[in-house]
Amino acid sequence: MIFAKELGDTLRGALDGDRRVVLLGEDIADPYGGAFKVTRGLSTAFPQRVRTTPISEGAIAGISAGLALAGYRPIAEVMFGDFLTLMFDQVVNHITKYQAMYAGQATCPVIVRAATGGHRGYGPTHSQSLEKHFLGVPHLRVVAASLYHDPRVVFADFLGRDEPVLYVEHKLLYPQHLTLPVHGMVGDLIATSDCSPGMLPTIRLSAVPAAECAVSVLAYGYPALLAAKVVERLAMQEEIFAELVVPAQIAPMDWAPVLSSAAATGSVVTVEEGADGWSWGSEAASVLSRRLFGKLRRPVDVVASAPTVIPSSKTKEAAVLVGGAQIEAAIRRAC
Amino acid sequence: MIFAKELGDTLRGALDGDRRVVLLGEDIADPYGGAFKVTRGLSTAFPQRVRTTPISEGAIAGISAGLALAGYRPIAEVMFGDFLTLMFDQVVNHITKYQAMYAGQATCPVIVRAATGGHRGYGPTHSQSLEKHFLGVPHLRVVAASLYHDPRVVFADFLGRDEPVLYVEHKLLYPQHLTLPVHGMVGDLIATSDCSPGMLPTIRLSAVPAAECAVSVLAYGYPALLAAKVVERLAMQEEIFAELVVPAQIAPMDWAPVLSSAAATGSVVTVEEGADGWSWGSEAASVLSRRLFGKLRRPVDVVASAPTVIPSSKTKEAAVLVGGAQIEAAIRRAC
Amino acid sequence: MRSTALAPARTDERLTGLAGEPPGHRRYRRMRFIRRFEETLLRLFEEGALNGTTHACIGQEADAVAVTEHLAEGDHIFSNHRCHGHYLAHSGDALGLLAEIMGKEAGVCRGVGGSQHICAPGFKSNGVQGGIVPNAAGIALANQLAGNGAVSVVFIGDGTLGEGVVYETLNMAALWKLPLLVVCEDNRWAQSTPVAANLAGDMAARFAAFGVPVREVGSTDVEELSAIAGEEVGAVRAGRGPRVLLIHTYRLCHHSKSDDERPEQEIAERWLVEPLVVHGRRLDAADRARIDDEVETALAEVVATARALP
Amino acid sequence: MRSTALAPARTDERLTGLAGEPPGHRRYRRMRFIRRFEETLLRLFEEGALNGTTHACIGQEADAVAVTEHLAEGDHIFSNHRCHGHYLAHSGDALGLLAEIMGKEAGVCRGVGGSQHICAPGFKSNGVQGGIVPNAAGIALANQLAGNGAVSVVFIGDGTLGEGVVYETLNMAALWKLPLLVVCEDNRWAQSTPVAANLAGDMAARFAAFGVPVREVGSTDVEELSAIAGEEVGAVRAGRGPRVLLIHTYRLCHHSKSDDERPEQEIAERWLVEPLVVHGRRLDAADRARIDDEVETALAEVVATARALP
Ligand SMILES: Cc1ncc(C[n+]2csc(CCOP(=O)(O)OP(=O)(O)O)c2C)c(N)n1
Ligand SMILES: Cc1ncc(C[n+]2csc(CCOP(=O)(O)OP(=O)(O)O)c2C)c(N)n1
Ligand SMILES: [Mg+2]
Ligand SMILES: [Mg+2]
Repeated sequence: MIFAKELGDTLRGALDGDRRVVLLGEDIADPYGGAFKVTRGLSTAFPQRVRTTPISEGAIAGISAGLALAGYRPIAEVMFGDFLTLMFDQVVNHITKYQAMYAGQATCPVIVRAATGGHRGYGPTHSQSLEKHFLGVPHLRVVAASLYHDPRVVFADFLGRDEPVLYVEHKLLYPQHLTLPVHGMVGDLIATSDCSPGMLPTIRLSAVPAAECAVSVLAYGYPALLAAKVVERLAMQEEIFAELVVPAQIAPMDWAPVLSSAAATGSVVTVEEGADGWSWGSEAASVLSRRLFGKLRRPVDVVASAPTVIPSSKTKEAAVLVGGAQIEAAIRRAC
Repeated sequence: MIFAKELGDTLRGALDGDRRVVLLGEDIADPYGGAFKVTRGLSTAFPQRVRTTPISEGAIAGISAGLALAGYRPIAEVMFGDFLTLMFDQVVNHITKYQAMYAGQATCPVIVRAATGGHRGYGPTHSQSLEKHFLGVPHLRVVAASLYHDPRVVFADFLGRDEPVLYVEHKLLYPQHLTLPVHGMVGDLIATSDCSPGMLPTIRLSAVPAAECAVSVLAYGYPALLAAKVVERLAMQEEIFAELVVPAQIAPMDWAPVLSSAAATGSVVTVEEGADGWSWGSEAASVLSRRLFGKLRRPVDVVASAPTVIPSSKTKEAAVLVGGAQIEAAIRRAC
Repeated sequence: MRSTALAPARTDERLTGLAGEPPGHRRYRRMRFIRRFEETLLRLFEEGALNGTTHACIGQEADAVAVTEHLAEGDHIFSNHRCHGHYLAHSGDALGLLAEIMGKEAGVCRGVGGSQHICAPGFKSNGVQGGIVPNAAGIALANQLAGNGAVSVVFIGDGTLGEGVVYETLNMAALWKLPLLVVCEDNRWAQSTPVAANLAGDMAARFAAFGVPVREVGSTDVEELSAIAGEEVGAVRAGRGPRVLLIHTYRLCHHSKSDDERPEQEIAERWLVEPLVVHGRRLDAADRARIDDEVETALAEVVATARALP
Repeated sequence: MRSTALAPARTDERLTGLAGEPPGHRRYRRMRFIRRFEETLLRLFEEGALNGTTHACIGQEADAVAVTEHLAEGDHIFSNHRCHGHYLAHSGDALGLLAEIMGKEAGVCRGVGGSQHICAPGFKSNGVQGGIVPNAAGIALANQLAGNGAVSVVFIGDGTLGEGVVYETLNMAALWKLPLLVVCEDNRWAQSTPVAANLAGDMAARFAAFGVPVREVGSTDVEELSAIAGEEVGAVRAGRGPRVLLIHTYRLCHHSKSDDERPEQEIAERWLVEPLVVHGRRLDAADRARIDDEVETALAEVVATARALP
């Protein structure tokens, strides 16, 4: 099943198994089933708890907050992650504030799902990966979909806890098949899963054991898929070995597996599709440079997209967004 | 004159000298003159171009965008920087997009002024320094008020250019007097001003020349004032010498003066009042660790506030927000 | 229907109403309680015993008392920056609120929330304008899904009608027939801005245009307001969808702790028709004096207790 | 009053109107131009010659043609994701738009903006719902400050009435009497959602409640629309503050390039009263055929030119 369907299945399971789950979002009802069809079939099966909404991102988030305060488990879909901007106030000043500002007397476990990312020519306002602006919002977890993490496990974690979370789903993952580790392998790569207490698993992929790898590549979401391809190809064709480290949760980070990989390889590249500067990789570089001071062979390299608008034109878009070529170049530099 | 008045004077000068300047904001009209009185007198002097608005932060930003697109120079006041969240969509998807997405055929030089910061017991939603979430928005400059930078120079720069800018004014600066460098001194500290082409000046303050300092302290806004006091005291009382580096523009950064100071001292501490994690200092640590790889004695230390809500209670607030004690401890560690 | 206005903890019937006391006395007592609490706060601020900020609801006590009377266990109130009256009418918990504003551990939110961010069973507030409206609507949706017949009430001010999310929410609440009561306290000013400079068109029509029935009343009379609030709460509880209770009233004190630049004459006129005056006339002088005394004594105890708290 | 609909660059009078041609012919031609441009785009998409997405305005051409007729040099249009008709009626620049959507350097925004983000003198669009309304109001404020008598027009859809910033802006525009014309094209659907599932209350009343006069018309007749639009633009230009032109119309094609799940019967009925049919009846068959031919030839040239561009 493609990822969009796996995710839909996950949501169906959540609705089925937990009466507190409510889905809200624009155009999510049948027969349309959402702009990316993730929720197809769900409003038919759960008409009361799957609600298509007006084009009101602020109120979608705000109503979700109220549901969550009242003990429900709202899952709000943002049609394009670009419009997370319109939820920013609810996320920053309401959803993530309530528990702490009420001294623990309330919880507000809103789950926001957003379709993010480019490479589809949708242009400047429908292609962004804006999650970097939500990293470091106190009390917000940010989790990224990947093909190496079963969304069922991820959502079971979300629903089992009382914290708000932003879940970003890169559009290009929707039509892909999940590639979960099977017998310790993902394709031709060795796969290990590390997980600190209370964290979601981080998947590590490499052709040879980490100790024999020359560089650690830290990536999430769609760029992790691109990076996996590069890692695999470089290993096969050139015996250049890198370990790819793919967390599910990108903030706060479970640094342990990253530190373990980086300590083994002595060199780190971070990869993300968001715009360069004050990005996910900046914090990684900051933390790793501190925690592994004197132990890295070279500085942490942050690979991110050009800090400008994402053009609609295919060629111009490709020039702005991080692609396989930049990842490969960074890995080569970092070996 | 206290900073609030200097700023008001600056705005008056701007309105006087440039017919394109328009001020918008909540309760900015006379006799009230804004929650922090910065605009007092201005609506009387310029009734057409100084407009108090309804409580509509999104529209304030959006109307400012339109004014700017039409060739005006809007300066929008956000009563509490906490409500910048409600402008996030306009800043990210409108104001900062237009020039690049229209291939340079339009410019949108909106100036947003926001009163930020805590230490006044205003509680979780009126005390934040949320500017970190605006750092790294492509095509957005973020500039922080400080007592070492003349707001007249800063606003002349804003009005002389075609780019949008977010100007954050820490509330605790309003009642303070500007302490601009005079004959190369600020009080008992040697002051130098560095400035790369196209950037705003960065002020460097130290009791002895940088080469004799043991650590560089990078700070902006109110924490820069706290840091200056610590730097001065440690120099006087204990002959511990640090160089304080205070940029006006905090994103994108003019790294040259920072690199120059850090190269001289071999040790860096960054200080900010925003919440820890994916903060201003993260990028600084990332960049400095890369650019000065192997040249720093110790890892870059990022000092920021605890990543949680800012309590209303004075003692609890002080425990969350960065204060002089943390700055001093970090400087001592970093020597 | 049991009123949530008498939460078990930390209430004092001298503040919230004596057993068997006539409703008119009880209402007067409660309004007096709120008034004196706010005045006490302002005094404590001047004294320097408090930090942060506070927004007194002096002049608007009747709204809080009238509305909360009709709420039951399970109902929920969402309030704003000017939330003390709503909270006290709901819970009677003067000590918890005062301790909170004093930043003490015994405060309802342990001093984290402060004046604008209060949480207690059936009650929450947030100092960001507008965003509480969808939050309250979400609670209403939860009630609807649970089928528990509970009502979600949100208090907003006239100035808050500037925030777009209010309209987004009215629309969705009406579409989904949510059991939501919006109480809009039009006190004629938003901080320093008179309603005419903030609001174009017609206030009541704004709600109606989104399919939300509006009950409009210009009154500071707690009896009148209570009768109307009862009908409105009842209609919402009956499942007929969201409603708005639009009360034209007046803020008698300054916005927060700062200057008041409003015309003195305007304020003076409103003091003549403030809730205690209007309703106080219905009590005989001796009853009034006794209630005033009881409130005063009880509040003094609260203040003393709060001061002594760690 | 010179129409901005005839920008000097890259226009072709076979698309925008022949010199001396009767207005009825010109209107038909322009609508036909827009229709065929959109149909051509959809074909090119299917062919794989384009990337990204597109939102065709098939069925709504009359709105664009009627409104832009009354705009003059210095006026400004802000449009949304469904902006091709507005842009073509304004500028006639088929080549610039097609090149843009093809991602070519000769595109109006050099391929950066793409279908939803167009900029040309007197015209801008943005694909984020709602936010363009305050942007257009800001331009109106600029015009007011400059005293230049220019009008700022913003096109929005029915679904966009879900966004709160629209109401924030209506309020401010009314308070400040800004020369802003909001053209709301109610095409009965927002993506997959029918208007009834998106909007509670009364659409026209929503504007009126904010003090903005509304002119409401259900029509696909360009002549009727043009007369009304002329009055509305005139009233705004006269300085009497913002106004809304609310047009009930219909989107005949799918939302973007994806599936259309609307009832076939409903769509079929609307094809019987679409703008070209309604207005086309006024032309005799020979004129129609000639104009159709001219448009076809001119557009074919545009497509060929665009294809050949680097
Ligand atoms: C989003 C937001 N913007 C601005 C403010 C600052 N502020 C606090 S109260 C207030 C005025 C509110 O007026 P109104 O809604 O009429 O309530 P009132 O104070 O009159 O009770 C303002 C502007 C805020 N708290 N939240
Ligand atoms: C803020 C925002 N939310 C969601 C979308 C996705 N979206 C694009 S068009 C559309 C429907 C718009 O409906 P309407 O306003 O009626 O215009 P129409 O498409 O019918 O012309 C939606 C939801 C968007 N572009 N912007
Ligand atoms: Mg008010
Ligand atoms: Mg529509």
